[in-house]
Amino acid sequence: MPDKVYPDFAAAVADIPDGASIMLSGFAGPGTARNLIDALYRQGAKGLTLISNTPGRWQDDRIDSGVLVKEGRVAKIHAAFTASPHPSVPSPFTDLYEAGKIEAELMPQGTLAERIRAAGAGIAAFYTPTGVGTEMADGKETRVFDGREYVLETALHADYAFVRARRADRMGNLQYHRTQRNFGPVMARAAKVTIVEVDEPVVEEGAMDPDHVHTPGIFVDRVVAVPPDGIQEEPPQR
Amino acid sequence: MPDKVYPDFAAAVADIPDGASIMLSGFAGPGTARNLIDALYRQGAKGLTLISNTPGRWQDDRIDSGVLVKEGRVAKIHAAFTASPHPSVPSPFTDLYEAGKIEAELMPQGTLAERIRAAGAGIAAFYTPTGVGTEMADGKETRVFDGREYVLETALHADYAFVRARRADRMGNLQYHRTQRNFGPVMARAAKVTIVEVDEPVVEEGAMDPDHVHTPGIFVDRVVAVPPDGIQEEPPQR
Amino acid sequence: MTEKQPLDRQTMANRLAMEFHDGWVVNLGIGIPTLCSNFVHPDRHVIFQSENGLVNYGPLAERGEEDPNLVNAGGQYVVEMAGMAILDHADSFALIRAGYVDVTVLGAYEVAANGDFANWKVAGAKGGGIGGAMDLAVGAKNVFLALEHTTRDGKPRLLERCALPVTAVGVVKLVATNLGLFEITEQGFLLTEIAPGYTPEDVQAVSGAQLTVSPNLREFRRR
Amino acid sequence: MTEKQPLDRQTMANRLAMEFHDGWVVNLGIGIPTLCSNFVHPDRHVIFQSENGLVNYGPLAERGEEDPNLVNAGGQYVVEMAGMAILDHADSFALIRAGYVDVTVLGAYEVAANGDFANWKVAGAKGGGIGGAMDLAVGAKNVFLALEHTTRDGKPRLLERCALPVTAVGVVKLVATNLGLFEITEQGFLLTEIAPGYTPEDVQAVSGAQLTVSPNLREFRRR
Repeated sequence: MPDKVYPDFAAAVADIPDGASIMLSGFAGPGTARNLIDALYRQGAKGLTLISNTPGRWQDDRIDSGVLVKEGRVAKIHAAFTASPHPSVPSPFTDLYEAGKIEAELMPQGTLAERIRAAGAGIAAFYTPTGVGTEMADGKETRVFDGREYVLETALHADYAFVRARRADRMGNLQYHRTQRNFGPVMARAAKVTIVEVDEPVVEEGAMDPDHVHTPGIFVDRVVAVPPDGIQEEPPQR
Repeated sequence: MPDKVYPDFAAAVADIPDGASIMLSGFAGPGTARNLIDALYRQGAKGLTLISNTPGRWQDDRIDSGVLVKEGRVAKIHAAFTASPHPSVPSPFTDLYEAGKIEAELMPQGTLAERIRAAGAGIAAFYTPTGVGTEMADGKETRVFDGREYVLETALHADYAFVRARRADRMGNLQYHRTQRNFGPVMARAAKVTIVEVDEPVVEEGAMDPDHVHTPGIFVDRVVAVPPDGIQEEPPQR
Repeated sequence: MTEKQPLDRQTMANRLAMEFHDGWVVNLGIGIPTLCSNFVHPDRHVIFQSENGLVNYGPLAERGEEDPNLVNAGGQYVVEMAGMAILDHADSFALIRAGYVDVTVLGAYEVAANGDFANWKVAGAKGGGIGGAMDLAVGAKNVFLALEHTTRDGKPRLLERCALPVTAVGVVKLVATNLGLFEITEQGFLLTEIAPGYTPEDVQAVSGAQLTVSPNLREFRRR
Repeated sequence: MTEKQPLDRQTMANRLAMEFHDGWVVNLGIGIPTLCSNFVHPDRHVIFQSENGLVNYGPLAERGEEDPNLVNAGGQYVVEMAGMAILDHADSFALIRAGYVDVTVLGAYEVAANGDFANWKVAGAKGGGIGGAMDLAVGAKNVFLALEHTTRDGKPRLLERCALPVTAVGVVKLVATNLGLFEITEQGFLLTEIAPGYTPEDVQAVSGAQLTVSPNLREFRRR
């Protein structure tokens, strides 16, 4: 069996080419694979397509997708936000977007999650009630089922997924802690290559109760344990 | 908060009317809510629509959906089998079906699971590759996405779901044991009223790790603990 | 004559929270809606749900007791509640679209007499922030809004039709502003409760839609 | 001249199992395919997946060590394997449709030169048993079949076109029967290995489709 445990983040992202599409898990912090994003930043890939809840915020002391956006390494983003949810939250994306230097597809968050889920479920497209009668349905096929209108949305695939979890075993089985889970399980299934950073040292097979594996290892290709001096989940701001 | 814990199976199924549609979890034994099926058999409801993997087998010593089928209490069934998977497995359904005394909709098992999942996900319909070019696609809309053909399938709803789990708390949070899980999580979300029988005595809220709840209690309406003299999961045949 | 007393944000949130039934599953948006969780009804218990996969979570975490991996949809640290459960994002929005949320309370830029509302894009902007609002708006059994009655420069937010791109069509049932409480009916906005010192004419003067005044109009309830 | 020795079921299963690559996710149907799990390759490890939500399960349970809630898709009691995981039915078929199964080995009533096969409905029956076969057939990266070369009354099962309702269209890559091993190519059935004592003419005589004989035809491999 191929060994899924990689020695460091650089090795885990080394082969990602220019123009790759990458799903980034994370919601308001938890679940964001900051170490992998940081490694990709150092690796240099550009012309990327990102699929994530937001285009990231980036402050000097925190790494997230914004660091790639700010450096002009992102060609397109698919997200539930193309403006900051709060004026107080800085986004390097906004200026580039207004200037036409980055493409974006905005969609409802549930549609984003379901499109990713569809890709990892072999479903080509689905009819959702979300967005009917809004700009989000412009140019899309709508259809009435049982008297209610729905809009057709298609699966959203990617070359890579970056996920953060609490724990992994050597086969890539994953457990998440609390709201760290968010997009992890669906992105791991939707991407061709899933790369995971985990809070804790990798454990042996058999260390997890099979009933409590959130993401089976067959969806996971590479695992790196975050070392003590790695980037830990953002602590509460005081 | 309404109390979800019911004293016995009869009380939990008392209000099910003639003509109700009922999803029955269970695959090859595990997950089958045998005590609830038995209680419904005694309760007398008829003209039922069942949604389950098979139309049941029924042997004198084991209770499953076959007991309802055999008594002529089922008008229609939606299933992945309308013939026994094995000639050696008796099915009271077959004679009635051949005689035109019961209706059936046969479909691939993954389509069955996904249609139930769609109902519990607010999705009206989806395009699946399964069944394209077969009788299963007869009369259905097909469509090509990215060069591959898919068939349109719609959500499958029900009035009730009968589910068996290992453990429940007073809010209806559920944990399943191994392959007992099967259709439980998706049926609990797809039915208007979900009724669950559990192997163990009901525990207090807080007894389960939130990361390891398989079905959140908001999908569960009624819970009954299987007493020591209740019907236990089928033991291995010797 | 009573002095005009516009309602503060917590009072607006409390009023909407009074409408929550026992056992309801409640989803609160960012801003004023979040304050609904501060209202504790003596004999009703509700279940808070957050679209990032949290079911039955507790109040905001006290300083020092935060779990860095336990946040609500607003990114605020919350504490666990006995009986809490976690879902992934797809399952969480499945829950929302399938109608398991009894009420969502959202903020808005505009709300219209036909039940439309707008909360994701400001005038002239290229981008927007939809987040979970469109899913909640079509999925929740009840959509309540909490918003200031006018913009900072005094323009009305209660309108005959939304000028901004809408979040959902015809879904809003109840609106609390700093000037009153409004049901949305077949006839449009029905003013049922009003801030102290205000007359219906005062409220109509800063509204962009025709208001109907309830025959049972009363002062804004605080408990 | 060697006596004709048709292959037994375990030999057929073993031959297909020899094609499994290291690390492959393998799904085995009921009947002959289940026997593939008895073949242990010295330097390859595969992961068995079962459509009722089992990932990486172990061998059949010995008498007395069965868990009543741990069965494979054939309803057989199996044992746990270190690294096992459980999925619900929707997630399990999501896995299958999305292409995470590297190979499924299935039984069949008929297989055709164009890669179609039929395994869910017998002639004249009103009902059928599809189970997970249609999902596996379109979802797995490789579809292998194991079947007797003819019916009990001697009719061929390898055909130009299926007579029975098909399970999937054009998906079969490799077929093991009691008389040989067949690749399905653009030209139809390619006989690559043959049971001891049989000639290609013998096999052709009981086949309902034109066979192509591989220039490298050899005796059926047993290891």
